Amino acid sequence: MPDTGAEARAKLVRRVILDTSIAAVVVIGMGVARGVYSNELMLFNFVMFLALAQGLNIIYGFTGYLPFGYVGFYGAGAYGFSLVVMHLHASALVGMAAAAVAALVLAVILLPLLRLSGAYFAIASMAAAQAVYEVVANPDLENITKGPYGVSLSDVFAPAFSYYIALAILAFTLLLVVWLRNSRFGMSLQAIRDDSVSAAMAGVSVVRGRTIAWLLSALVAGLVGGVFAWHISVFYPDTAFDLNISIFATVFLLFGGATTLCGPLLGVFILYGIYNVIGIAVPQYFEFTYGALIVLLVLFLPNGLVSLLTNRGIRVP
Amino acid sequence: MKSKALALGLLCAVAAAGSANAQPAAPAAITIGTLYASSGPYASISMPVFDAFKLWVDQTNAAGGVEVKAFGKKIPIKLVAYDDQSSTATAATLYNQLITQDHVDLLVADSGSVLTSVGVPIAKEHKQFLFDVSGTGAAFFTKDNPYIALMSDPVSTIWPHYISDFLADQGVKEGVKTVAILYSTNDFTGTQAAALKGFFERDGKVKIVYYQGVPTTTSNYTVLINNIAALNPDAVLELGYVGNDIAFLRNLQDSGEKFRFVFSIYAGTEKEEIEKNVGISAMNGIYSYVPASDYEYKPDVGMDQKAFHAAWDKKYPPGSGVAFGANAIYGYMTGLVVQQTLATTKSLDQMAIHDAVFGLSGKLKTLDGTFELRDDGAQIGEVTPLGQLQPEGKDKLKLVAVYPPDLANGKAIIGK
Amino acid sequence: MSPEPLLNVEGLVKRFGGFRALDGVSFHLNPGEVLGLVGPNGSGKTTCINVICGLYAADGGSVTYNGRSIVGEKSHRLVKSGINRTFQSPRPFLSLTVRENVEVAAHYGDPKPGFDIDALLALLELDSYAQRPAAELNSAQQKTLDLARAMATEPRLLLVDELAAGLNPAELSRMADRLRALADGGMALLVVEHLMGFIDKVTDRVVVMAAGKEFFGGTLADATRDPEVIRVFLGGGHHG
Amino acid sequence: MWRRRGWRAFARHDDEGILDDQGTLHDDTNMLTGAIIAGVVFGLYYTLVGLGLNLVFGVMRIVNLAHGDFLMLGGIAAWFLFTSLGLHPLVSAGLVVVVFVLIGLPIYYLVVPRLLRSRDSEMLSLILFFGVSQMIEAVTTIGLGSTERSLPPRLLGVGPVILFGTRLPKAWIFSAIASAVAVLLVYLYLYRTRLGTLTRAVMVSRDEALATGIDVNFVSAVAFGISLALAGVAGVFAPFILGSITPNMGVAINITAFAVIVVGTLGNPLGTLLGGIIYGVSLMLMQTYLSSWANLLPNLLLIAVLLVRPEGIFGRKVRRA
Repeated sequence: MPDTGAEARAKLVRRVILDTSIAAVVVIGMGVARGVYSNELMLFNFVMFLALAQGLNIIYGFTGYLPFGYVGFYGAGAYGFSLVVMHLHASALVGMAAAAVAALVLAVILLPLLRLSGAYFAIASMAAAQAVYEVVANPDLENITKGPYGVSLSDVFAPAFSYYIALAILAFTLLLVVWLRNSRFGMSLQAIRDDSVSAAMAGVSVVRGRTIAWLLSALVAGLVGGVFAWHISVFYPDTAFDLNISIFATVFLLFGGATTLCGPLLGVFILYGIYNVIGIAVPQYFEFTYGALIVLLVLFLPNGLVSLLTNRGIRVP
Repeated sequence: MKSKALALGLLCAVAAAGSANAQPAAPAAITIGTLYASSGPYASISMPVFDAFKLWVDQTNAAGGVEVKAFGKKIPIKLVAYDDQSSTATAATLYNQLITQDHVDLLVADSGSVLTSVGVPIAKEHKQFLFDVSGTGAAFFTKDNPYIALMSDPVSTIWPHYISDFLADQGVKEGVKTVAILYSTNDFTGTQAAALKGFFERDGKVKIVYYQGVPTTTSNYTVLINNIAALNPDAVLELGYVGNDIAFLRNLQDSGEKFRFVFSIYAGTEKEEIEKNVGISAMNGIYSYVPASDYEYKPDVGMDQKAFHAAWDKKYPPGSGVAFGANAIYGYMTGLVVQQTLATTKSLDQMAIHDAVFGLSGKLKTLDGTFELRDDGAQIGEVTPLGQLQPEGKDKLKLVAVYPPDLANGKAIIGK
Repeated sequence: MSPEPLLNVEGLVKRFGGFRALDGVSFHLNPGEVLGLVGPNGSGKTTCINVICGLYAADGGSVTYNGRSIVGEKSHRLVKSGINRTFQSPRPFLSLTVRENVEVAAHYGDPKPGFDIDALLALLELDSYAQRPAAELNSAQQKTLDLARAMATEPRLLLVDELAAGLNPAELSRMADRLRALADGGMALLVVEHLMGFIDKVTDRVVVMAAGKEFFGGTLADATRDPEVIRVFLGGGHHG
Repeated sequence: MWRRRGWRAFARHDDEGILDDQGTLHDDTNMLTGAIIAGVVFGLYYTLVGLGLNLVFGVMRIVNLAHGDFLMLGGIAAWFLFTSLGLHPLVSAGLVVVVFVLIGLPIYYLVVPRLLRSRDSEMLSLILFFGVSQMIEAVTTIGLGSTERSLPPRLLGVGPVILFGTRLPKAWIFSAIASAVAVLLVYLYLYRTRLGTLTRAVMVSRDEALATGIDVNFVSAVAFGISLALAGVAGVFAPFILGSITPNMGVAINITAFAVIVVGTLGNPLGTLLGGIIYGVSLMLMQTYLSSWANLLPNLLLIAVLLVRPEGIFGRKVRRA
């Protein structure tokens, strides 16, 4: 029986409630965890990667573009925050706004990259992130960015407050994904990803859709980068533009399964959990295991953990 | 996953509570937490420090533990060490882990400024004193943070002053008029280059004709050397990491260009490593810092350089992967500071530890020279004389200290 | 002939490098009319559709729709103004369900308010698959879904690119009936097709193309008697 | 124009009149020609670095993100053969070719056919080979530690070779010659052998090659093996060109190699030659006139070429429709 009208709407409402509850459980859980478990930075890193994996989900899961240089927005956010705080002595919240702006400006500059397909886009975005890093870390710009000598923001250091702001960013990101999963706009993005020509023939503005997804995705990374700068307060450009951040977020996303809400969450909790628990115990074999895991994943489960269920026709939130 | 982590946390909390109760009656062990990087770009400076620190721990425990004044007895050391794999994000978490989960009594940073940087605010936040092995970043040392002290490298801004002093003194006498400075654009070498530039400009005796930064990943210097040669400077200072110095010295030899005075940081500080990679002939006559691994200070505490080198070779036979050098000295020397701190501190309270560490300032003499702190925690004691690699016998080079005169054990030979 | 055709194509040119895929083709189409576009492989039929629907930019000539020039307009805008098409090999959104495929088009393609997606699916006999992923459909069903996607935008001009290929006779006949019914409802259809039986059943008039130009216009019956048409079809295979 | 920028970094000394104008001009001309000549020779080495990567991309439409790690392994092999058996690197280079081709075949069959069956193999290849790269780096680090390793410079001759008035290391000349030979051999393979002809057929269209009964997998496996061998040979020369090798050098090599082949023409192995030389010359010019910004160059070149002329020199569509 196909469902119609009211029935479809009721089903949609049920989905949104379920998705939102999952998001709420994660955010509240990470909030409570801070009171129970005292390695705040580990929890903070979890929050960061949860948000980054979902931010990447917005662009990769919904439009099929995989930016290897996603960390570029994160770094732009971190430096957007730092510049405003260092030079204008602005408050941390103003810094967060600057982080968002910095990431969005970079995203607009890089819009032409969306003309590239697949691997070309991935590599070009990585080159772009590296280029931004080379500029920020250049000693010629020492008066502006502090060049390679690193940033110190002890004036605004507030680990507890910034932790909760990170949680708020995570909540915002999760809600974005819930919205995309249950809205016509999200549906249109998936249509673009499946076949952009066909999507145009459904009346979808392909350029507009991709642009919005790209900006949202960059915004998330920029905010996360900003709150990272705030939380950690002393860092070098190498830290803010560490390519491993892109790679981790990508692997978490793919491991769990893109386009879903649960996939990236599972990816972060499982893989980053393993990284923190086992990675500490036997580090020398960890990098090898990680590499092997990635290879096996691509070969045998290219659509992530959730595809174990979705392949059986079960809908995963 | 999370529950596992939680369980782990609880376990640690219980353990910590136990040790806290036992404290008046002396803990079973002194826990020292540290990080190291077994892989990635910082592995080559981190592993020698870590291995040397382990050597000190093993030696101390073999002797029944470390003397702790607060309890008036020897207590064994328990070393908790995690691998951050050169990732700052991981290092940040692990510093936190050491402080909040393992409740270490003493916290020792990883090597180098980048991996130390994330630990500085965390240690300050948790009021845990940080034994900073070789993180020289100027941003770490502020008057409002008593929870840090730099063990070995003097801060980058004062380190290189013997180079400019030497050139302005003996150099000028022998006709050195111009200098070229080529540096890698990172915190460590960038600040040294900037400091040198300031010294030369202040003294006004030697003119800088070339002052350029190159990315730290630069691995070929042929064209840069050609360009410098075209300006015909008397002295060339190349400030880079190990990889940069290897490439520079190889390319310099290949190019056939000769300069009267050539300086490189690691030709001396990691002499064995550089020798393996560039060969003796490319290093002959090169100037460098004379690290404690090549200079015999008379220690009041711990082994002298010869004994330590022998102990190192015994524990880590040559060819096992990690070479002896200045970083090994830094690691061992950090152990000695810890040892003296525990021997003098009133309690394991972190401010008491701060007082004890600063109490050693100017008094502690080890194989690394005199340990002396500025009041913000920066190291100013360790003197690094200027040295020159000079032939010793047929196929060996010796790093001869040539400046300042009171530390010199040889004479500088400036090329023609 | 109506005074104002819905679509008027004049001297349309499209080049790929040095190759002129369209070399000045002209024809017109009225509301409620079905025009067949026939010709050997490579004669420029699909290129013609691609240019009209905004996928390719024309290099010369004009395309007038509903009295205004639409050259250079973006595809999704043209869709909203009432032009749509089907694809030679269907291109559904494979990860969406059948109903979602149509829903996207019905939401973004500006049909009249109250457009009934489920009625459309029922009409095209796709209703029992509504909640299945489009990837599970067979190729005939995917073609039907392609048509459904186009119809969900309520087009006034529908460009149909080889819809019949690969359908069995029963499906073929149902498809022909559907297209006729659309034309009877006032829609203008441009049908590119190789199966002459299908063309015969569906179209009012045909334009025969070869080497990027039209050279015959009229009924299919007249075309099959035209010696020039026969020569092109029998001897012109090498154009493709 | 370039002259002014060249002096920007130490303009203050120029103002003080340390260098007279005559001398400066003369030096600048030397610097320019020196940079260009060194750039061409250095670029030839980077041709060798990128050649294999491009061959794999051309034949399989996948990006081997572990290419730089195989290069590192070639360098490690040469180091090991020299330190344990005293083998000369030029002898090692021959051994490395044979061994790496043989290693390439099983790796191909284990990984690539399955990868190519997936929906988006080009993209997934990036991630898969990143995993391979991590595994190689980990194994090397565990086995050998992370310190720099190198071969004595004297093996390829010490002292400069003077080429058009520019002093270049002897090792550069050797590796440039090796690179030229490699390009020639790849050309002969592709255009003068039966397997090479089949390889070109697969490059044009894998599906059609499959339909005509070509053993596409075997052809590709051989291409994969050759690609690893080329990386390995480049690795043997790496200690002489890059100073030393470390287990974690792969990533940086990959980015540069990718820039080289994109600039050259993706999927056209012989276009790599052009890419290598453009890269080499522009890098040396950057080092001469804007040295601290030199690393910006491969990244900007890559982005610029992809956006402005994505088809490279000989053309292949890479944009979305």
